[in-house]
Amino acid sequence: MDFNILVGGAAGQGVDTVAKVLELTMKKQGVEVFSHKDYMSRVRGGHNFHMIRFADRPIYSHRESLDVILALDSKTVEIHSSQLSAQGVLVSDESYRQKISTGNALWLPLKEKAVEAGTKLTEGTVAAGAVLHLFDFDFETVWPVLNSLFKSEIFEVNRRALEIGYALTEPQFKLEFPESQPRIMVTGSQAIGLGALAAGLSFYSGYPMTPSTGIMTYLASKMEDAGIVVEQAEDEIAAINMAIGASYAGARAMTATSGGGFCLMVEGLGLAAMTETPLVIAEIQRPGPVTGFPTRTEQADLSFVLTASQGEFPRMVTALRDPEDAFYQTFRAFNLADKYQIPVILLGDQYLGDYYQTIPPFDFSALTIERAIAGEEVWKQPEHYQRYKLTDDGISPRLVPGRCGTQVVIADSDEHTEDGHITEAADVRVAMTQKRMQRLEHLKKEVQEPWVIGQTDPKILLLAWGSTAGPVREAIELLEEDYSIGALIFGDIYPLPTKLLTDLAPNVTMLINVEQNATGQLASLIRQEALIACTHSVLRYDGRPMSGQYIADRVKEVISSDERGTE
Amino acid sequence: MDFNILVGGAAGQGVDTVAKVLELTMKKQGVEVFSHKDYMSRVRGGHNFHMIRFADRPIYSHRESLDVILALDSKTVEIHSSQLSAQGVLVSDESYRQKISTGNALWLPLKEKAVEAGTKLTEGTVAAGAVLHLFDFDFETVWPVLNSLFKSEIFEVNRRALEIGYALTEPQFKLEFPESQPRIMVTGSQAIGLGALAAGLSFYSGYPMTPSTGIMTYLASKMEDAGIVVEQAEDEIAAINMAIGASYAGARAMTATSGGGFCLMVEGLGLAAMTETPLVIAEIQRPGPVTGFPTRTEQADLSFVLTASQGEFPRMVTALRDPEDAFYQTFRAFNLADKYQIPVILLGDQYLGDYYQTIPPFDFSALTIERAIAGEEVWKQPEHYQRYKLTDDGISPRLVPGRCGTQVVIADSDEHTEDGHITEAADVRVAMTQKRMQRLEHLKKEVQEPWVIGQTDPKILLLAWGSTAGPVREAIELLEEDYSIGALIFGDIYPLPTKLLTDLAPNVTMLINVEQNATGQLASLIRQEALIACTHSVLRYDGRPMSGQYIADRVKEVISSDERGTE
Amino acid sequence: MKEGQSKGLFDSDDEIAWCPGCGNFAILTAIKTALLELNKRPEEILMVSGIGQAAKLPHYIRANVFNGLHGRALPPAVAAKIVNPELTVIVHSGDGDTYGEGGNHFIHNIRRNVDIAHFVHDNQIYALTKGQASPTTDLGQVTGIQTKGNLDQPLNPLMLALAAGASFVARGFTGRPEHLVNLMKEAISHPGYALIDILQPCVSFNKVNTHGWYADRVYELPEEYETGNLSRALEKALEWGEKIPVGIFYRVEKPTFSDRLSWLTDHPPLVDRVWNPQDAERFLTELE
Amino acid sequence: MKEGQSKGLFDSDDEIAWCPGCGNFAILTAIKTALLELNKRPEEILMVSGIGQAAKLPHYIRANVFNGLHGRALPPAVAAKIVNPELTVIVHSGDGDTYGEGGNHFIHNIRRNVDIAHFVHDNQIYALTKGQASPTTDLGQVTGIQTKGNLDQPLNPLMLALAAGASFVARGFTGRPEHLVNLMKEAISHPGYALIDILQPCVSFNKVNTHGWYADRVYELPEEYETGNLSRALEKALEWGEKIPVGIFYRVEKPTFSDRLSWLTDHPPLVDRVWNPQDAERFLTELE
Ligand SMILES: Cc1ncc(C[n+]2csc(CCOP(=O)(O)OP(=O)(O)O)c2C)c(N)n1
Ligand SMILES: Cc1ncc(C[n+]2csc(CCOP(=O)(O)OP(=O)(O)O)c2C)c(N)n1
Ligand code: SF4
Ligand code: SF4
Ligand SMILES: [Mg+2]
Ligand SMILES: [Mg+2]
Repeated sequence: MDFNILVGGAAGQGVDTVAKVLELTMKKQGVEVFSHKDYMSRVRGGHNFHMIRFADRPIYSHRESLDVILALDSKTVEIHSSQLSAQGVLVSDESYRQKISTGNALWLPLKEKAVEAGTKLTEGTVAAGAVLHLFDFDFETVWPVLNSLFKSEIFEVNRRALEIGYALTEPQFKLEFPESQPRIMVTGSQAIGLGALAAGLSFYSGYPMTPSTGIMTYLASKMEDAGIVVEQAEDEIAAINMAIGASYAGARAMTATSGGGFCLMVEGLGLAAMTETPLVIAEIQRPGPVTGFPTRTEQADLSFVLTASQGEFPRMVTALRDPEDAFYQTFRAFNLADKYQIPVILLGDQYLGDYYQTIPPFDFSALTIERAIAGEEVWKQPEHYQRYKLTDDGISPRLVPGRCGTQVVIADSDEHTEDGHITEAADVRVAMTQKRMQRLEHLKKEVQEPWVIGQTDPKILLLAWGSTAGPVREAIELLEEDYSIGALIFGDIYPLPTKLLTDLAPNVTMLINVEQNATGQLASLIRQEALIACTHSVLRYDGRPMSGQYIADRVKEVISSDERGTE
Repeated sequence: MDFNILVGGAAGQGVDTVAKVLELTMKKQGVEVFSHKDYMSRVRGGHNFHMIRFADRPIYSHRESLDVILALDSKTVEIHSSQLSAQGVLVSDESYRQKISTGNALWLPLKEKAVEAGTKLTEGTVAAGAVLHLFDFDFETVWPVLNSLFKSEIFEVNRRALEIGYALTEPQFKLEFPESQPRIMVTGSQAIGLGALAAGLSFYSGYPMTPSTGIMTYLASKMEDAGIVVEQAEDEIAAINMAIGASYAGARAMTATSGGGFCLMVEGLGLAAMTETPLVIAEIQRPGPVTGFPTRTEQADLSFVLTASQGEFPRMVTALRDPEDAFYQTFRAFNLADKYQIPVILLGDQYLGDYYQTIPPFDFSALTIERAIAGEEVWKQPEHYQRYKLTDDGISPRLVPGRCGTQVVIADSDEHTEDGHITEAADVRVAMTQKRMQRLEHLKKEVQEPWVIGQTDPKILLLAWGSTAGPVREAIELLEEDYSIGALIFGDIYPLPTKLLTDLAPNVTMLINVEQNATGQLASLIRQEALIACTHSVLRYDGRPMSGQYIADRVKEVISSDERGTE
Repeated sequence: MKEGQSKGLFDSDDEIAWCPGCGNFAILTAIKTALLELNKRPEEILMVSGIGQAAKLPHYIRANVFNGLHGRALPPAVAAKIVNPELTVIVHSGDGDTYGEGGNHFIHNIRRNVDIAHFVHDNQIYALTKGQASPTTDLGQVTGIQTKGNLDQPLNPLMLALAAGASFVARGFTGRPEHLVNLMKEAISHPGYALIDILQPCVSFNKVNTHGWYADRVYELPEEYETGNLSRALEKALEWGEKIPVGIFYRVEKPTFSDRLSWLTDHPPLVDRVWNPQDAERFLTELE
Repeated sequence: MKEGQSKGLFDSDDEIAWCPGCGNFAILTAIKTALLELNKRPEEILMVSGIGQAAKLPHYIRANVFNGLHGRALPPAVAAKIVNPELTVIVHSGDGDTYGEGGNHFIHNIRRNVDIAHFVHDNQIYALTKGQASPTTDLGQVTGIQTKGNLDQPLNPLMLALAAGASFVARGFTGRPEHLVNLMKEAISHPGYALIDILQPCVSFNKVNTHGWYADRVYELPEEYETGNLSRALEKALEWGEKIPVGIFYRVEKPTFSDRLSWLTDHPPLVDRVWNPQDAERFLTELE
């Protein structure tokens, strides 16, 4: 069982609510859900849609072919009906009636019935009822969902609307329910936020920027309960500098933004590095340059964040691969930032940030916070504390101001002496540079090798990173029967873990980087770090996420064009 | 003939003026001069010095070994006397008398004689007189220099001081005067400024930041004469956005900064690219991260500027190699920015920006301004003008608002249609991305191959970029007799010109990148772009520029360690 | 109207992406009317904006447009005006754009006093990003991020502009379109930087400061109100709450940026500057 | 003095890099005196600064120091205070640092009203970068970059702070050290953001606003001056030229940032927060 429903309409038509009703109902029934949202940078009008896929086994990506279309406007019919599978059903108000090329259309009196239910605003709920009945969903699971979504004043009218809608259709698809497993349904943004909360984040400063705002919204909703501060800064420069100040003062601190805001954080990134203040920054990518496509997805900021800020310093960059990964890696980022006193950048994107996926509940039991803040053994020493003490491993014991007896903690953005004062000495400069860079060597040992998907000794090796993990996994499933194929999916990406790569690459005939950008930024990094060149690329840069099917099709094209080429 | 004088003292002691007297006198006598300044980030006190080298043939770099030290304080004696050559002479006030390890000391009554001349403030001038006599410089050339440097009120007392100082010493070095050639004495900052003026710059906005401020100061001094606007912005964000607005409106515009300011310009860089507004940005590097060493030199922002800003777009990066190169490349940058409607980044550093060098006067005769702004043939068309028209070569005819009849010019930072309005269409996105990136292909043809120095088919090939050009040239001269050695010095660095590199690299046994940074950023770029790995590195990152001798010594070390390694 | 003027002269063919009922429509109509009444033509106008709902306005009017970065409308606007003073330069930006992200440019461009008009669509909210507090959002107002109410006391944009030395400071309201048109005409005609903070209801995200909320409070500064008195203007600007004055709070003539540079006023605009590389050769002399 | 207090308690062993005669020395002495008189100890103090001559001060006093980026002293300072309210947080920054590069943080941190003291060394010049105009440099003053005189009218920092809603606004002068010490003590003790703009002669780069120039003009606000009246304060703040008032222009009590967040005032400081990953497990429920 693997179904795919598209709910489409204009912004402000309640597409989100209808989608929520469907998603939550399915989740409650115990099926696996993957729900991806495609929306425009406007509040009303335009064309937005959700694709809600559900199955009796884990789902890793959206897919294009549709079993049901719920069209709240005629644009949805026009744009999407060609995606309908042969057995697919389009559900829409009769007023939008038109010819569709595949599948079956149910032109229903949705608007009329909505008025009948009590208000035309319930059109979406009527439609949701109609769709739920197509799948023969159990009413008993729908009520609690409705209850949680609608305020009591409007619950009744929506309940009525749903019932009326339900009556409009007959079951057409057969549901199979998997064995019920404990599941949460979560977006990447929520997972990052919860990972940070678990890690003991107590200070978050940020400035709204799509598609990163979800993280801040999530954290802000937990502000009082978790007893933390979530503060909207006047700009991104303030956001990162506040986070750094909070971290210096001893809090676990974080900021998040998208590429445009990250531009404004670049100097702050260097400040965290130079002052050796731990910091976690989530950069949730959207298509650029600059304003670009504010609500869409891309992976084109990798090269940027790798070398952002003047001068040279160690940083760690981890690409988040799915909500589950996002949770654990965000948690880990705080420990690593503290351990090495460095900035850690988490790279996400709109796709990862916004899609909902059912996954097993996060396991908190094995998580441990490691602050790596020095204790009395350091601050009870009679000598003045040296914030930047030169040590064998390049890591200076860190103290927190006001929490270390009569010692003081001196942090400085100039080149500095061990005790944190401005210096111009050449030898100190060399020692401090080496001390800073030495931590890159530690990080090289710390980084995790990429996920291996598909065959472990394949002839065709795909290389991907971040949120394409799921789609690539599905692509491999689709290709595996016909080809000797596998994939490496990088999470930790800088410093680049190269062991698996250098093991596998020499034996492959095709090395294909699969990236959501135009220039192949992972491939560039791999050339630079491992002197290995990809033979082919699958790139997408129109702001729409690649599905498993999309990748599989493109990989096939590449394979066949190559065979032709070598004939 | 090749002499090297160091003038050292505390900030505020007049070291600059003494150095100026010496530099200008030498230049007027027709010898070649290379004067490098080492100064601290403070206004008074500390330790600053100039190294003034002069010879009867062109000089490309400073050197460490000294023929004369003019010490205005005891610190200068302590720090530098070991650099004195065996025949060298140290000139200092008798109050600073101490043992020196090499050379000869002249402990003179400089302070006393200054008071005798009229005021103790003339101590430096007395000392300058003493030094000039050591070289038997002609008085007649010194007066006009003094005249140009001192306001009339203090000219007389300084003249007296100079005479008194002159009388304190006897000639010790033999000057040989080269055949007199027309020469200018210029810093990199001035050369950049003058190149921009020649190119028709009419709007400069910037924010003070060492070591880039020299460019702005130079341009500001020509403001009225050239009839241009030089405006100090409230911050670097404003500086770049103003320059972009001015360029959009039809002016040739520029901004300059150092790494920290460039951080704040990163988003603006993307804006120039996305709106296809020509822009020239000079990034004059200093050691980072962040505040780092404000007044010192480094080449550690290359990786940063290569990929700064989110998303993908073409940019051109040219490293300036010496003041002469700086002039011509700055001029060219404006033409290229206009031709391809892109941002062009000029990479300099404190060394290049601040040293004075005698060079042949710039040749203005062959320079032509190419604005590439479309004419009536475009704006007299009846259709609405499309700022981002899709064309075969990816270049849309550019018009200037208010100068194109009844047409209007619509520039946009979102993804846009051909007419400049916001779009969310996938196909437009793809077309616009390709259109933007297509210009990178043009640039690949436009870039100039690196300078070839030394042997053209060497066994040992040095790779360098930017301001180390001169020092590497001197190093090659020092090494050439003993080794089969040559160098490629990159000016245009992105897109990377790879022809010479890929021709030469396969035949060398040692490929050594010589860079003023800790991680070898050129080497990284070459790995990425040409899949060629350097075998060794010579890196310096203590904020002090490499001299020819320094490089030669380090290269020799590398060679011998390697032979040992392969034994 | 000039010859060739027509009611649709400033119409753009770009589709409007605002919500039905949004206050921005009134601003769009007002600016078109003001420009028509001032006998302007599209090619004489340069509309500059940042990012936000307000910042989309330039697309919806036929004119030269520079739609730049969030918070950064003013720097390109003033530079373009310096380069080509013949352009009528108008900035449209949101309260977040102007007073939040762009706050530094706001105070410093008041100092610069370049001859532009600046119309801030002040809906007291970040609308495009779906409803976070802006610098003018009321204290305590609850939003998706200010879950415990807005913690930072709101800015008073008029106070700030007056304090920074602006020579034209006004407030308008989308509910008084004719008044707004007049303000716009005055602002555009004012030599130097002219600010109108326009109260603009956002029907989607600001459920506190609605059209009705404003309409109940807004009153026009009386005829007798003297616009040349700074202390008076500061006092008036402090008035906010039960009663909200609209109109011109302050207007004086101050030298503009270009007035201070003789070679800008005496010469053709920089955009028309004639220059050959050889003209720069004279600067070699001092290096010889 | 507290037990363990001694005159040298706040002495740093870092070498001072200012010019002889610089006004900054008086500020350094004043702040040390103020802290001693307030019975503070070095480890209780956090000095935050940006970049500039002023911004070097934290190195010259024994205290916790965060010497960050040019223009960005305030954001880390307020955040550190929020995280650990037990720290006495003091920002030292230059006029360029504060009102130029950092202008946006200045106005918005006034809104935030975190309990810190902010001492601006206002020498009306960019000193560390060798003498360019700052936002407070006089109109027409000639510098290496303002070769035709400064074109932008100066900001009045006190006006700006008042307009932005500051609850403590003062001006000091290095030539009146005792008065300055008192101002500093008041500012440090004031709950919320407290600004002192300190007139600080730069002997190397500002040859206009010299010690003598200030000394001739400066007078202290009289005892009777009421500090709680905003209109009065605005009027006083406009006074600049022949006579320059120093003292506390305005002081009222407003809720601070932390006052508005109950869980900050009721709980131990964030720096002492006890938290296990498992404490976050409860947030899973809503995702189920
Ligand atoms: C550097 C940067 N940061 C953040 C954003 C996201 N952003 C776009 S519009 C906006 C706020 C708009 O608010 P306002 O200026 O009040 O305009 P409105 O939508 O209310 O008209 C923000 C935060 C951005 N585009 N760029
Ligand atoms: C991002 C950035 N831009 C510019 C600079 C250069 N810079 C350092 S200090 C300074 C001006 C300092 O002026 P002010 O704040 O008045 O301090 P003062 O030196 O006068 O005390 C500037 C422009 C910098 N360090 N960082
Ligand atoms: S969200 Fe608000 S400001 Fe934006 S278009 Fe809708 S009503 Fe207008
Ligand atoms: S330059 Fe001016 S501000 Fe800086 S230390 Fe010298 S006198 Fe003081
Ligand atoms: Mg708004
Ligand atoms: Mg200053």
